[in-house]
Amino acid sequence: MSGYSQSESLGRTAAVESASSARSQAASASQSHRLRSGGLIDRKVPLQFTFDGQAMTGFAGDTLASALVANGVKLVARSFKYHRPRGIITAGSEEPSALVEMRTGARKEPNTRATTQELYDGLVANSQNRWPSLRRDFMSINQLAAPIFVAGFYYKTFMWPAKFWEKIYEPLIRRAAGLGKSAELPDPDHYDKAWAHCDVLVVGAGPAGLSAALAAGRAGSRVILVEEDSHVGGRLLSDGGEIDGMHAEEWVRSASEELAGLPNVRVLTRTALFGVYDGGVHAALERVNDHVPVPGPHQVRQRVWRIVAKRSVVTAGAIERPIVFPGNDRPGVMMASAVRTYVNRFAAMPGRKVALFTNNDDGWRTVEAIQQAGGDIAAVIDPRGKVPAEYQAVAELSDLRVISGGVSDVKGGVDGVRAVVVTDSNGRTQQIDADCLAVSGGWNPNVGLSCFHRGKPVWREDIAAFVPGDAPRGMRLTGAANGEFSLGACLRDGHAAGAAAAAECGAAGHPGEVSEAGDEAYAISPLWQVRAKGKAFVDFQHDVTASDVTLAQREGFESVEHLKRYTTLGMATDQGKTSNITGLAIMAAATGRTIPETGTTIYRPPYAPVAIGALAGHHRDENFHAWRLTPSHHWAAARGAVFVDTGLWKRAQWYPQPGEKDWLESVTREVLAVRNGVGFCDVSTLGKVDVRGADAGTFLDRVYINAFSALGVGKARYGLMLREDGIVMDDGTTSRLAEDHYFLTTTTAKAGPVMAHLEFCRQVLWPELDVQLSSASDQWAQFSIAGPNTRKLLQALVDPSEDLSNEGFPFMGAREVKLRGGVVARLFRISFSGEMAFEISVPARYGAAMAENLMIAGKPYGVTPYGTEALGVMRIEKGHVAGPELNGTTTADDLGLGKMMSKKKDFIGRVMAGRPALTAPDRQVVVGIKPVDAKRRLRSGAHVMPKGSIAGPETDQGYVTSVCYSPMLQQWIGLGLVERGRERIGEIVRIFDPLRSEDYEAEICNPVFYDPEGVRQRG
Amino acid sequence: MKYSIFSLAKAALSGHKGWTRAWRDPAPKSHYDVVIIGGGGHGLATAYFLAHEYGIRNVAVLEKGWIGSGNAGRNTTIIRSNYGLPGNTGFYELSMKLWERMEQDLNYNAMVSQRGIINLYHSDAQRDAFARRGNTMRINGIDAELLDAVQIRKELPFLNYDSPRFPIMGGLLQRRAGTARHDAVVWGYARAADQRGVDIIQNCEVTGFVRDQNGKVTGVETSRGRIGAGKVGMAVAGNTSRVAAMAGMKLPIESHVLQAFVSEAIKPLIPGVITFGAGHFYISQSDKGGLVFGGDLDGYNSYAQRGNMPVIEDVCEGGMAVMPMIGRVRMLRQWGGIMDMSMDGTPIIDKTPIDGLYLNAGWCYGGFKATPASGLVFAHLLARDEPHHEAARFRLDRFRRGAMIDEKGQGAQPNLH
Amino acid sequence: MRIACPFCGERENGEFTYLGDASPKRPTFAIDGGDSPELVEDAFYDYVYLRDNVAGVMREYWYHGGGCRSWLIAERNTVTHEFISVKAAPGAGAAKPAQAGE
Amino acid sequence: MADFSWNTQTPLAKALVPGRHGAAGATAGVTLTEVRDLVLMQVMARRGKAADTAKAAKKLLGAEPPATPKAVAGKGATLIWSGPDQFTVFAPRGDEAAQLDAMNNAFAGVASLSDQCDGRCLIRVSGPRARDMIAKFSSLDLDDSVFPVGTAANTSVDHTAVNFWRAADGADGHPVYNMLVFTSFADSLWHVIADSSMEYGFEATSARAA
Ligand SMILES: Cc1cc2nc3c(=O)[nH]c(=O)nc-3n(C[C@H](O)[C@H](O)[C@H](O)COP(=O)(O)OP(=O)(O)OC[C@H]3O[C@@H](n4cnc5c(N)ncnc54)[C@H](O)[C@@H]3O)c2cc1C
Ligand SMILES: NC(=O)c1ccc[n+]([C@@H]2O[C@H](COP(=O)([O-])OP(=O)(O)OC[C@H]3O[C@@H](n4cnc5c(N)ncnc54)[C@H](O)[C@@H]3O)[C@@H](O)[C@H]2O)c1
Ligand SMILES: Cc1cc2nc3c(=O)[nH]c(=O)nc-3n(C[C@H](O)[C@H](O)[C@H](O)COP(=O)(O)O)c2cc1C
Ligand SMILES: [Zn+2]
Repeated sequence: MSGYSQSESLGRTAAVESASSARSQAASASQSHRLRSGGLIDRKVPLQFTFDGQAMTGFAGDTLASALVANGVKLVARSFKYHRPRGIITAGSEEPSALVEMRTGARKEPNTRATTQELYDGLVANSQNRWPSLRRDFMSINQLAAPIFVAGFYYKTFMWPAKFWEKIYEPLIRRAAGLGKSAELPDPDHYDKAWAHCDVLVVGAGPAGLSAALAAGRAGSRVILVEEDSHVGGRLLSDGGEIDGMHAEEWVRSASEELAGLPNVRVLTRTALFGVYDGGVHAALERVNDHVPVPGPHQVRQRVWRIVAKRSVVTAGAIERPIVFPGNDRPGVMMASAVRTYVNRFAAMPGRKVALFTNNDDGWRTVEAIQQAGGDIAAVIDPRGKVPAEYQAVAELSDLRVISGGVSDVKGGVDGVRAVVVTDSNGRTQQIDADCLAVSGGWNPNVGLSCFHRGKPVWREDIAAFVPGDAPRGMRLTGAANGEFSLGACLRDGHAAGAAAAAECGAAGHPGEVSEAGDEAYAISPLWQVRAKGKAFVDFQHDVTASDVTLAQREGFESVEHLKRYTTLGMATDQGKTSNITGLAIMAAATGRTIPETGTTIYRPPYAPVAIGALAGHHRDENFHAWRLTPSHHWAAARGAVFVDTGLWKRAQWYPQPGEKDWLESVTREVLAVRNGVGFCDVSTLGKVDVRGADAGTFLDRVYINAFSALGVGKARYGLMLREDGIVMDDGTTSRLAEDHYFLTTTTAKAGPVMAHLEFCRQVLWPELDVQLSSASDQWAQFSIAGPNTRKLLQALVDPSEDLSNEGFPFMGAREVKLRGGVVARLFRISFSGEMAFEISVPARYGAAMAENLMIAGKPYGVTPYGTEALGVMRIEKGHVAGPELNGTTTADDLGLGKMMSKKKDFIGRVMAGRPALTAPDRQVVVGIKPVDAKRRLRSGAHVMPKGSIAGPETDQGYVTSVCYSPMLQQWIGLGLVERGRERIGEIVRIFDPLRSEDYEAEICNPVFYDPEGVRQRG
Repeated sequence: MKYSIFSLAKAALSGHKGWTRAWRDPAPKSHYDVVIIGGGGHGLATAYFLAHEYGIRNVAVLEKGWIGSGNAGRNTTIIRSNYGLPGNTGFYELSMKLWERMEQDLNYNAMVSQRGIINLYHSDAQRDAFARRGNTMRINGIDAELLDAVQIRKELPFLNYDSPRFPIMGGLLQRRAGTARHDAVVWGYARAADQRGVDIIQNCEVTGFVRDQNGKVTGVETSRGRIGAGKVGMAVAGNTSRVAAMAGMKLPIESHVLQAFVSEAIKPLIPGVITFGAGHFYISQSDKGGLVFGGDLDGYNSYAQRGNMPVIEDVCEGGMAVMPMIGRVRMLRQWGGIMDMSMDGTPIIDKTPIDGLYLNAGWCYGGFKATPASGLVFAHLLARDEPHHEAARFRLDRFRRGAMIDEKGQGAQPNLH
Repeated sequence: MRIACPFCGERENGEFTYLGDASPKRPTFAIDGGDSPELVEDAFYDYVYLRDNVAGVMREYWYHGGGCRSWLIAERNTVTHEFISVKAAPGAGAAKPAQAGE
Repeated sequence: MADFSWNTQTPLAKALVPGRHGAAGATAGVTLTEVRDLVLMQVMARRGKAADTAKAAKKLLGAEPPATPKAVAGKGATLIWSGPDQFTVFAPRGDEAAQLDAMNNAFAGVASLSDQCDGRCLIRVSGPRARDMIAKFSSLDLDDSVFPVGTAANTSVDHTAVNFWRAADGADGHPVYNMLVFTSFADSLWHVIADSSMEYGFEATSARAA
């Protein structure tokens, strides 16, 4: 339970430190709407915070929303489109309206729900999407244009003149759209990701979840219980009740104590499950340190959990739904269950005179809650007419004003609700003074998680709501999430589900007794909308009104998905948790289809929005990807080498010397040092594969286009591999170290893919062959030593017994040699540079020493370490192809290596390489290119066309693939892929490079610019 | 009814009661000259061009769900013509030109927004590859600029230039590229095609083909009955192999899932489209304010329209590497669509070996930008029985001939394209 | 997604790389004489390019490169992503294959 | 003639800074130890020679190689499963050449050997929070019921292959895990492990293989 316990304690200490007794006095003063007693807040720990710069106080245990309520704040936000004044509507993560900008500077965070943000001392929050101030928002003039700004209006206009879109219309729309501002500095906080494994994952710690976790835990299975809230208990924290004869709060406490005592159970609070993926992988976000000003030292802000669970029990509860009527968005109109949460859990009074509008029994709980808190119920409006049996007594006792009808308007402004206009069943309207309107349109089971594998929820008439349909494998839904709304049922079903899930995972223990509670009735007669004049909102955040829905219907956007996309219903940060069902119900009414026929839109992860930083975890900056270092890396670094990231490798690019003005000067020096003396380069990044077994030769014959079984022991050979589609895959030299042992090398870039390919050939294509493969890439530190003095240098390094003469060690020879000091090395006489050269490998531990010893042995000959740039220059001077030529579209013949293709055997790619278009005479093939004007700089990516031709698709004949400044030819040269190139040696062509505004002439030449006869490497 | 600020104002007076359906909801007729399978962008655009450009109006578009319910309704809306190989270059530029006049042609605001695309490069090799591509574009009369790090900084000051790993060296910029409001493209073509007589038939799934004794396709079986057709055009994207199988055809196509992501709406942050060359990440910002971003395919064959965590994490890691300021912005929604990945990453628009059956497929993750041109050239093929000159290379037999158009050089490995 | 490697047990799919349909078999042919180049090319074209691409259960190659380096043949439902079975390729490990190529 | 010294360098030469790092506290939550001077040999049975290979192993090392992902102790060596019909022999380095020759001879003709003495770097992770720490970068389930002492796994960390096995619990009663990582990745993976350990506080050391 690492993350959790850590952050918990940290949270408290942070809070405690801030509790200075002086403040405690002041504290309660500002909290005009705070109840004297009760609630799960710690009055001993007052917390200072500011909203829009105004200083206020709350208590430990508050959310930002409950603190605002306690401070009598009603207006907290402006809506997306019309900039209507908005307040707090819910008390959970489904909140559509009360979004604020949290924190400042690099930690600024837009669109945070005030209802889920825990209060901490020094918290700074600001309202968003308003100018200049929340009370006086200039953009609220949009309301005047409201008649035009209906759903989809922008598709019908802003078309003329076309040019105006990017310049005028769009910038206006973009500036108006969006809610908060994001930080524009790198996020300074850290994040990480972790894995967890369990038998049973329980999602949500209300009564159902707690009893499920208890049952599964007692039975002995490995359980993880995740709870989005800072505390376990769910609705029990708000609605109380009696369980096993104890008060609900006590029961929650004893339940969590029992869970804490079970070693096989892990409870993660502040942790929301946001995704359900394949194979039982669940994703959750733990808000480790969002309840403190900044994470402590070595602490992360948030952590993403991937929880691998065999079974899951989703007890995520239900979400109360609003009713659509004019003015239903005024600050002070609140869900009835939220009113109870603020009153009971936070001891904060949303209003002194509360009107209640409900179409179901559950809403009536609010009456008691308000009355017990000492507030008045202005009236209860219930379209069903009569008082539910359970509440008869209460109603009479407090001679409650009960009206059979519906709310048809709400009076008020930026300061919130002033009065509620009610139209009763016989059409008479009356106005009722109230400063808060509690609304309950019934409950929607929280089915989202059950639909993430594209299962569709099913309609249940009796509760007028969708319940989970076919859920992902291994997932059970119970409690309110499954439409079980009585406390007793939630406890029973939770227990049963927990026990069953545990049993399926093989847990043998006893799940213990079921906790008992009453089964209060839940009667509802659906009411979606009160039809009356005025804007009646369905989606509060996106300002989607009932008339937008019917307009969409008129225009043919009848599918719920069209409705969503045309009106943006349910596309806000709350994903329509409080609006989707209502919206589709109104669409159903408009089309005359039933609600189930109309159906729901697709539910997608995340369940609640997740910070991108959390999903990235620690993978940013230098930790973006892993890196690989060569054995001589630190040695090179000490000599001031400049490194370049090639794939994951960090390679020495060149070694600048004091006084050198640029890289070109350094690289040129390195090349000349090699060509005239001797130099060395760490080439350990090459992929190296030990190919062993009786059939190793046959195996290589089939993967390479040329033959290897005939290669003598102690010999090396250049090999080319094709993909099965006939295109070149990779190249490298492979040596035969023993009858049944080849040492194969690949390019740096392709080491991984080639290894996978070879294993595929071994295990899938030719399982009959006796071949074993193992990567030796990291075992060896490999250096290329090149230049006329190479042999002299090596002679000094190897044991005197070793003969390195042309006879004793001919070109393309390969064998083990003993070095002075006893180290055994592998020596290969191969040359990439075209010079007399060797490649030598020693065990990686000697890499640094080898570099040092090469310096010592080569001192008399001015030995020079060189980097990848010089390596590149020399390979281009020699016309050796590399990455830019092996670009995944070239054939062996394009590269001038067609003759290597054996006719005597089948090999990977042989057949497909013969297709007409791959053997056509007009293909682009590798040639050398040198500018006619020797002072000209040639650039890769420039195109080649006939001299004097006009640039166009027809004249485009190829391009320059690789270039370098050749110190030997003392001019820029390059390789290119040019149509019919080999037939055009000597031709002058046009080099066209419009991107860099260059246009000049060059000669097509033999790609081998330097020592074409190859005498030097044999030397 | 013509759309304009005036018609809007007028409608406002009557509380917008006056608006009529954007497209009709006709019952299928027994026979059409041309039946298009698939009510995505391509199918609807094809119908529009058949009616508008080639005078063939007795056309039906059959959509198994609601129009735009496939990838047209799921894509990250990038439009561009920055391709490097013959065949692609001209075709995508034709498309770009059609985008530039679409809204006026259709009398529908599809929010075509040419805010530019920048492909960042982080190594000399990448720069050279972009230089080659950019020059190809310029040679074909397409706008392209190669920017260095200093110039990029001017355009995008907020990127992570000091990255110790893959520092930004520059980028390839196409200013005319940008985004468009994907759903609106579907609705715009639907409305315009409908106005020209095309029947758009939703909730009508094609379940088989009707063939005559010579094997010629003469109609389709659907969930709403048999519908006769002079010619049948397939534009079913991720479902291509399934529909082709109904005609006994096997194609060089695999279906793969590509995920995309959108953040909560925030005030304008990102000017145009940015792609991160050293990671799998690209991003833009919708007019509504959401950051719209994505990355690689999940990598396995799929028809599930949803993906898994590894790619989600990979994409967000790329995002944080290149623009660490978005760390606190929240991902709001995540989804997947099914790509018809061809074996060389390039589309196929051609007659099939079966008489009367025509194919428009293989769009991979790049078909949204192609919508208008795809509609035009497919309509041309259906009307004239010969390929449009800008689509002459998108032939089905190119794999057999070895004439692949492989921009990425990955070969017959669809999940790598 | 989790894949049950027959050697390593159930692992995260990040450890595996995907190749695709395992049904096409690499054609064998006589180098000189025998079948006409055309026919051989047709056979290879089929093998390299054409796919059933089924919506449903598919046999496919996965490589446990981030684990035991075995090539695996899985049966997986491309609509639900559920794995039905995962077997080792005939040549994984040192076992002598029952019959070449299968 | 110049003389040459052949000092060896470990891939953690720079990354490993001995001592206490990260969160302060009485005891470090994690201890990271680079285990040096090893002999590592990858042994892959030839086609149809798995049984003979096992015999040869038994003869030379006194233990049958594990047929499933496990690590078994033999005479002065540990045999770690590293794939079907293959395993890695891990031993403290003595007379290296002799050790390697012995294996080459013992397995001649029945198995292919690949010298990995320098191809891998061994990082040992222990301490009360080792498991929580490893959970940040490894998807393995390390619960005792699933991963008891002696269990081995080839897995990947940060997209690179790692041979992982659980050694006998430490003196402090906490589990001990071994991670064999590729030499070229060692510097990078060490940073991953160290970063993951910061919140628990960790002790970094190195020791000769024993
Ligand atoms: C996440 C994601 C991001 C993307 N990003 C981009 C981007 O940025 N830029 C870009 O250019 N492209 C992008 N694409 C690709 C682009 O969306 C597609 O290539 C393009 O939409 C495909 O053409 P379409 O619109 O006709 O396909 P679809 O919209 O998929 O149309 C095919 C239609 O055929 C219907 N259909 C299928 N079978 C039947 C049947 N049997 N009977 C009747 N109807 C049937 C389907 O329901 C569907 O509506 C992206 C795709 C995805 C999934
Ligand atoms: N009588 C009625 O009409 C009615 C209707 C609804 C609920 N209720 C009452 O509400 C209670 C329902 O009990 P319950 O346990 O089913 O639900 P609950 O609402 O009590 O608990 C659900 C818990 O799940 C958490 N949660 C939701 N989504 C989550 C996610 N993605 N990740 C992590 N946590 C998540 C919530 O924070 C909450 O704590 C009962 O007491 C019932 O009587 C009554
Ligand atoms: C450019 C673009 C912008 C989007 N913006 C939002 C958004 O602001 N809010 C939202 O909920 N979804 C948004 N979506 C995602 C859609 O809701 C939906 O998930 C996507 O089109 C795929 O459809 P599906 O989820 O129904 O399969 C956006 C999608 C795209 C392509
Ligand atoms: Zn495995």
